[in-house]
Amino acid sequence: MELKAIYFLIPSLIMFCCGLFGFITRRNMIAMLISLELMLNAVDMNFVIFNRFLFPGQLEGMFFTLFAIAIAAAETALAIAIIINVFRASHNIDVRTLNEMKF
Amino acid sequence: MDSVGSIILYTIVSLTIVIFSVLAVTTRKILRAATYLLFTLFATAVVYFMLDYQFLGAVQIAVYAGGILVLFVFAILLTSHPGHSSEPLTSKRRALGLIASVLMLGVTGYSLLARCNFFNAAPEAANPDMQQIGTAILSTGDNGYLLPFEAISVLLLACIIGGIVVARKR
Amino acid sequence: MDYSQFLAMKQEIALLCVFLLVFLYDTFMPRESQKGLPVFTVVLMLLATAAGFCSHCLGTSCQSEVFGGMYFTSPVVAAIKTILNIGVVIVLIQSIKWAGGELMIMRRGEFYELLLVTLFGMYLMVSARHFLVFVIGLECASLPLAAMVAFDKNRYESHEAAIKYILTAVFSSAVFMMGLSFVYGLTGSLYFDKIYAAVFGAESTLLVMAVAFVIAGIGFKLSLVPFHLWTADVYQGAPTSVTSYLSVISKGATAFAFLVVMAQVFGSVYSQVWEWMMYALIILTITVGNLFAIRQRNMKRFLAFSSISQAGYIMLGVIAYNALGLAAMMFYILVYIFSNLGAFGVIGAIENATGKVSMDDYRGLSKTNPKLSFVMMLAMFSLAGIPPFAGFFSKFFIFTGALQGASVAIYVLVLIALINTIISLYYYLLVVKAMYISEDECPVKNFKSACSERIGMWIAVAGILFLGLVSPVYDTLIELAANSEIATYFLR
Amino acid sequence: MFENILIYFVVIPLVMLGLLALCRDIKQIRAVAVVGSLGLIALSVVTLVQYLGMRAAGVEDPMLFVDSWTWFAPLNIHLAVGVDGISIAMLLLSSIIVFAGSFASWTIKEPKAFFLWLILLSVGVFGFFISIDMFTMFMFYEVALIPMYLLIGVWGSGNKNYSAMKLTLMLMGGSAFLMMGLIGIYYHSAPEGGQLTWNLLEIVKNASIPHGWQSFLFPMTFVGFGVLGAMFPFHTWSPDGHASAPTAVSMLHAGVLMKLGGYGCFRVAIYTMPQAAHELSWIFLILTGISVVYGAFCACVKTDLKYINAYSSVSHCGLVLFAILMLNETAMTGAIMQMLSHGLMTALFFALIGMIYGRTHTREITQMGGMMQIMPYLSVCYVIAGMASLGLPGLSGFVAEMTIFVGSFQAGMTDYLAGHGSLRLVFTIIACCSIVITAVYILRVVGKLLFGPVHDEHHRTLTDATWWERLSTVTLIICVAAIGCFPNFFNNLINFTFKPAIFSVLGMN
Amino acid sequence: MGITLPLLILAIPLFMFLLLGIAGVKMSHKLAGWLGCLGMGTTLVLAYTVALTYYFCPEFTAETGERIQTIVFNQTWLAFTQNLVISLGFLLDPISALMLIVITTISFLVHLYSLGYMEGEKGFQRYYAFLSLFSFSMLGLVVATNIFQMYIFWELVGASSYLLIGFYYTKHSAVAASKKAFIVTRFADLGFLIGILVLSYYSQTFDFLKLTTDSQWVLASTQGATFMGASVLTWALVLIFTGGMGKSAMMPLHIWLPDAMEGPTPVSALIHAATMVVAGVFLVARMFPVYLLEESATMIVAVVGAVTAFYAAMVACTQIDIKRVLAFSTISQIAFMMVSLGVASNGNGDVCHHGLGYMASMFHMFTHAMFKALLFLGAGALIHAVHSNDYTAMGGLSRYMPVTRWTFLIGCLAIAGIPPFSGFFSKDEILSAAYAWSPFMGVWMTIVAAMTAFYMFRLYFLIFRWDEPDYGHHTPHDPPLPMMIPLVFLAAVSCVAGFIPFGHFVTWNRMPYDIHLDPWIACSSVAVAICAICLAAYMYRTKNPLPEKMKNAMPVLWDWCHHRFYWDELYMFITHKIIFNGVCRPLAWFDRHIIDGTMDSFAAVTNKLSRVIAPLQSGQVQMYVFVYIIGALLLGGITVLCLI
Repeated sequence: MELKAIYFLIPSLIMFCCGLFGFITRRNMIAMLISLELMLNAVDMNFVIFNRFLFPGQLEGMFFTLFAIAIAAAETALAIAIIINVFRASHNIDVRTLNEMKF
Repeated sequence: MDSVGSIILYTIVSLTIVIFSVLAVTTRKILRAATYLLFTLFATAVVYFMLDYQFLGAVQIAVYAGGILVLFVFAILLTSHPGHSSEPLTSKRRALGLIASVLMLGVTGYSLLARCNFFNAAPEAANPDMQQIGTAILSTGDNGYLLPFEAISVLLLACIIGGIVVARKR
Repeated sequence: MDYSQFLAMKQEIALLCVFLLVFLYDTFMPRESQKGLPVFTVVLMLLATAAGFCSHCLGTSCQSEVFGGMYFTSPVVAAIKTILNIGVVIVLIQSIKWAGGELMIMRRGEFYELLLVTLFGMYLMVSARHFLVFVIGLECASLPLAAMVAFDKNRYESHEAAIKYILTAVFSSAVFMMGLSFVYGLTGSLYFDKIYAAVFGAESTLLVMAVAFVIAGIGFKLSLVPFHLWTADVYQGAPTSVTSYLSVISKGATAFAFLVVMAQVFGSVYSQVWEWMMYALIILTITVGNLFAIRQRNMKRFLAFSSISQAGYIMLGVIAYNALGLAAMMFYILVYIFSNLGAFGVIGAIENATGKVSMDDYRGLSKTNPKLSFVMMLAMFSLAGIPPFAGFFSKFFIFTGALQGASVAIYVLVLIALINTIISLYYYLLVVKAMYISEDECPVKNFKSACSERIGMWIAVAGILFLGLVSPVYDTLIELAANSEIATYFLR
Repeated sequence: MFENILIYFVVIPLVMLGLLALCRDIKQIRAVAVVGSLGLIALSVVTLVQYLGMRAAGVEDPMLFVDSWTWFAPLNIHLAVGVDGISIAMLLLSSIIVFAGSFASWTIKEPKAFFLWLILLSVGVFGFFISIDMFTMFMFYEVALIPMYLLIGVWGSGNKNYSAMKLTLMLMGGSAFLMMGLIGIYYHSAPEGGQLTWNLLEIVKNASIPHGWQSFLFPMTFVGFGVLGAMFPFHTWSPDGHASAPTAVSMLHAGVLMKLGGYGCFRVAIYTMPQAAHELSWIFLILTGISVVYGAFCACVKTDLKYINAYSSVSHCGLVLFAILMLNETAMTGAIMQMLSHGLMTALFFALIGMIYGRTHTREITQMGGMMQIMPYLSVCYVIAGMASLGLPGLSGFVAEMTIFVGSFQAGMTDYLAGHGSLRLVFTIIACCSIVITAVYILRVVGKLLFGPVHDEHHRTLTDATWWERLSTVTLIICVAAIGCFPNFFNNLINFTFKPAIFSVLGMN
Repeated sequence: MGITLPLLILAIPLFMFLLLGIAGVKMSHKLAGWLGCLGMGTTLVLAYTVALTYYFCPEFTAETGERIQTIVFNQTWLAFTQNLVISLGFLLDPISALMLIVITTISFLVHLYSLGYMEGEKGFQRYYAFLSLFSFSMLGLVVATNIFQMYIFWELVGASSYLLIGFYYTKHSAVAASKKAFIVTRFADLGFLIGILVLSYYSQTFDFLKLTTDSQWVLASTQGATFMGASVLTWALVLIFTGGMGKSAMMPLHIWLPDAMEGPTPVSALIHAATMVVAGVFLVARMFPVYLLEESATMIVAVVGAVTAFYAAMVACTQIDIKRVLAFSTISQIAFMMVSLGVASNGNGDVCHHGLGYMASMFHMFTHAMFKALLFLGAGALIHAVHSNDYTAMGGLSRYMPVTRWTFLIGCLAIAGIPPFSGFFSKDEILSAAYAWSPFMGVWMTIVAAMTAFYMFRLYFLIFRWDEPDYGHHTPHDPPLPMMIPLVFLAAVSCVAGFIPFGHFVTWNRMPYDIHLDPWIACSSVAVAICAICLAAYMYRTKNPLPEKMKNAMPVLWDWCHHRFYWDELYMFITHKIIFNGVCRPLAWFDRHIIDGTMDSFAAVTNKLSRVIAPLQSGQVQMYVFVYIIGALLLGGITVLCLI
């Protein structure tokens, strides 16, 4: 048996979908952020897998992942800063209470 | 033909990814979610190693597991009491989440499966060495990544400034 | 390693210089002279704009491709950057009063730094010819904005807006990158031209999904329906200066970048894959934006929905898929910058003076503050596309561009868009009605707005009045567009 | 640019706008308004004289004073002006009504803003009539629409918010179709490979709009303009709008603005797309034919003076479009005459209604009566306006209607005898019936409002017209009578246009 | 003939109208009145000059003896097409000259009479202005050179009639009557207009001379053209005749005339007895050669005339209001003229009995104008004296008002057809023509003539004999001199007019023609007239219960006659119940609720939609994301499905 691209793609896709599920269902903003990390991670994996299996001669996918990890880190940092900010303001990080503005 | 070892490793890793992803988004305890995320990230790193991207795997562990996750843990500890579990999900919200993720899984999974060249095995290729990576990152020519490298520095700087200004008390 | 390639990025470098100078000023100038920072920034930015503009006039901004084709600049790209610069200058001028306030004392410098970085990100977006650069540009243009949205520390809405923004933005970029990974998997490259070559004939389910995700990712920033839901909340919650920046500059840059991506990356599968997607999105965007706008009372929220529907009109320039459409789109962006900034200028002035942002508070404004209401009315008329204001011309041109296609579908699309202008006129007139027709016992008191605000408004008014009537602007744009590299993609 | 006389039709109002902005008190505002509108009248008379002179000298061009200045070169948009007899007639009409309107709003509150908007409105109107470039035409058309909103909203009465909004939105709805039609025409304005153009004369010369496109674009443009021409079923803005508008605005709107619709239908829709006009006119004939009688019937039971007059306008303007669609020289001449005639008399009506309303503060005819005893001058004027409206010979309505009926009947009979169906004929006869219905509602109003005993004793103390009101009404009455007494002058003025221009297009004569 | 005099004939009244209309308010009553009389007097002189010159100057007579139709001037007024041109002109021929005389005479007398009758009325100047306007319009009508000019003045006389009927505009009844008159005639004019349109489409001309001299040739294109079973020419002529029916108050369209008596009595004399109401007759006479072409059209004219004559006579027998009696009598007499015109054609495109009917009709028009004006003016004097229109307020007046009584009696004798008064001669010719056409028609018209004599003398006796009501201290007396002169003058004319050799002046082919009385017809008609007068004398000379008994004997007939066969009620029903409540109101409702409702509903639907989709913007960021991802997936998924 050979390991094929799809064998890796599917778990990665599942990871993405789990992230999606978590993002929609979790109330805790940090949990949502965790879900987001899952999604980003899945994307990173995709790039690497494609690079490895389909286009082994170059490194574009890998580099994209490299930069994406950095971006993810930056995003997370900023998001956590904002969450903490919100927590300071309302002592609550339940996302569902954030509905002052609607309609 | 891959070795049995790599197949076993693949099985373990993919199971880990799937199981801990699911756990990370379904557990009620937020700290546990972070831990499960850590496992998933580790498993991802293992995948990178398996695919011969050792540098990337290292970065994954260093940045994600070492950096981001610590940030998470700090944030969790800052914002919630340990052991505090979030309220159970309403079934409506859960249904929405399921709909979205199943739809996503179905549509994209179908698209992936429909593409036959994804059933290729990994061809033999040289393991990119550090020098290659380093050169590429600082090169300006074709497949050179100097511009993104410089640009992301600006981005990171901005995020630092942004983070500071947001988190600062006044 | 040819570092001289950086020299091709004149405008980016100019911008980064401004950024650095502001940074240095903010960090090292003594506290008492900190008050001068806003003006300092405005002056620098003006200089940068002028430099960019002059280099265009002198013809030095020729077409060049550097970093192995990752970065690309040409007169038309320089032009859109200049347009963005002009908008930023106005935003900066209008924000002087707000940024000079006591509340901002600790964050004044950061505001400008972040703003300049986002602008840099937009520059990258419009110049990128490689998706990695594009993504970095996109993130650069959206992540610092989240911090800017959170700038009003004493307003709860500001926090709420920031969190909503950052969460959806990251989510959106995840989806976007997922799409990119599929593109990469299909074509093996992230260079635009290579994808363009590879994607032709490679139509598959996966490509469609990839395009859909890419459109969703960029559409998020453009706030196309159904990716728009963050818009209203964020616009409402953010400080007014940030909102105005978000609504015009960010939107304008993304629209242009969107066109570039669609034409230069997926142009070869235009009719097969994304033409119909765009039809659906445009119709949805215009209609839903309008429908929501009807019922808004908060001015900023109102303008958020209005800007959603305006984005739909801008997208007509994309779907036109010809040089006329491109020129019309750029002209539309330019006009939209002036019109919307006119409106935000008034909103900001009133908010700064009284803290009121509800449309109901605007009742009887024409009696107490005739000049402000006049500016607001011009802005509304321009947004609604009433001659002789610039908005009329931009709308007319964008429809003209779209109808060059002459297919039945495009006629239907334009007809729907045109019918939607009636709805939009309705809600724009609601504002005029509030100011001019409705009576109120206690209207906003007469006040004297700050000098900077007035200058900002006058610039906007000048733009609203003259951009349309004075033809060289449009003529130049259409010349640029027709000779641009994007136009060559339309013909393929 | 400024050596062309036509450009001053826009320049004068613009200068007026500037001066008005500088005005300090009501006297200056009035002075500017009166002098400016007198200037416009003088200008249109000068144009008329020069035009006739050139025609007498044998100039055969379809339009005179033609000039064109490039505006947006890439799209070939020009500021192109030119007039023929029809436009000149319209220019005369507009300047007269602006003049009368200025006097009718002599004592309006917030005069400065009011006149600013009013003059802006007239910029649009004049610009529209002098343009021969579809783009500028459309631009001026919309310029004329928007001031209506504020004029009605701020200075109006009754349910003014609703009416103003409805009017504006419906008219913008029309212009949405219109814009599409115009752009469509533009893209087919030249044969394959030729230079596309917005210029009407060139479009007509090229005659290159494919047949299939014509049958799509013609309805677009016709409906677009037809909405402003109060074509059934798009007329409902008119009663509410007129009822709520202040006097001068009603005058200008019914008197001039509604003519933009008819003029546009004629100048753009039919002028550029004759084949479609031939084939599709039946649809619009039915609609306009309905307008004619429908408006009249509705007017019969209304009790608000302005509503009555608004419905009457629907009926009369319906006749304009109806006649245009007959595609017959006589009928079209009649249509233009009807535009003139209706413009003047409806302006007179609205002026009078405004004056009466200003005194009695009611427009319900059930609450008034015997005005003849109280304000004889206004009442006599009202009777004259009514007589003009119901087509009394010697006043303008008769000439216009008769020209239309004769023309339509000729067209209808020709159709019928040629075996093309009797639609035109039948609708001509139906339209003729409107003269009776018109008489019914006019006399009803006259009888209830002016005659009979005084209904409300409080009205006895009311005064008759002031000098400015007299001036306003007398101007209009003189014009109405002038058309009624010397129709052939106008007939020739208008008619001359057709022979070279339209009818070469329509392939008639 | 130069154009100055004819032009002045038209110009002076018009000028007087404008003068009195605009400047009249500033004038004193006297000045305005005398100015009006002066103007009309001048016109009278000019008109007589022109008419007499025409009749007696040989330049207007061809060698064959035919009087030449002369167009004195003809100015293009409005050119619809090359051929269809409205001109304003002056056509001089026997009938227009005749009408010039009639109109100016009566008009002048009425001007004079009104000096007394209208003295002190509010709006005296206005009254004179309107009279001038009417005179102008009527003169313009009769001298019209083309059918459209006639239509123009036709409308103008209608309008002046409207203004004069509604002269007492503070009275509801006057306003209603004027409105009714205008609308009914307007309705008829619609027919007239369409008739003109049809005729002119085929003939390509409006011109009377072209139409009448070579009718066959001009209208050749109508040959074989039919519409709904009748020939197009019939349609055209009948429609034109409809216009005449309206103006001349023929049967279904007669209802306005009795009500028109709400106007001042001199106006009734001028407009609703002598001049305007005969315009219909004049129109048919003018178009007579064309009518000759179409048998069915003349047939209709004759039948309508005959029916109307009988109907009006019946109704006249039962009316209380003396002006109404006179009004119905007018209708009846005009119907005589119509019948006469109708029977002038033999149905084969030629005239019957040398065109006697045509001549008789014109003759009767002339004599009727004189004696009916006399009667109306007499009635005016009576009303002036007793301030009431009803005969119940009168009686035994012969004592108080001798001059009025005698002149009135002359009028009655004239209308009753007693020789040697003028009515006898003209009516006799009509009866001759009717007998020549068909004996039935002759008998029918003789019966009507008898009824005429009866109701006129019923009226006479009721006014001047019968029983004297209590006049109180205000005893009636003869009118003042300005009113007296016209009475006496008209009485004199009525006595002698019958002896004018009318056939020498006015005939259908303008050739001289000698009138000869048919003794049998003359004797029989006089005999029945005298019988009728005797009957009237028997019943009404003194107060007696006989009339009451008669009434009770035939209650239904009396009721129907008294209520004018309920025509007004029928019209009321049609206009108010059917048109107003059945058409206008539903239409107005439809407009407000359906059409406008649709427009409003667009707005409402938009609003509703906006409310419906509002929950989309729930404020929940997770919902936003959900919508986002579903949107993206659908976008891709649907495209995929479409591609497959």
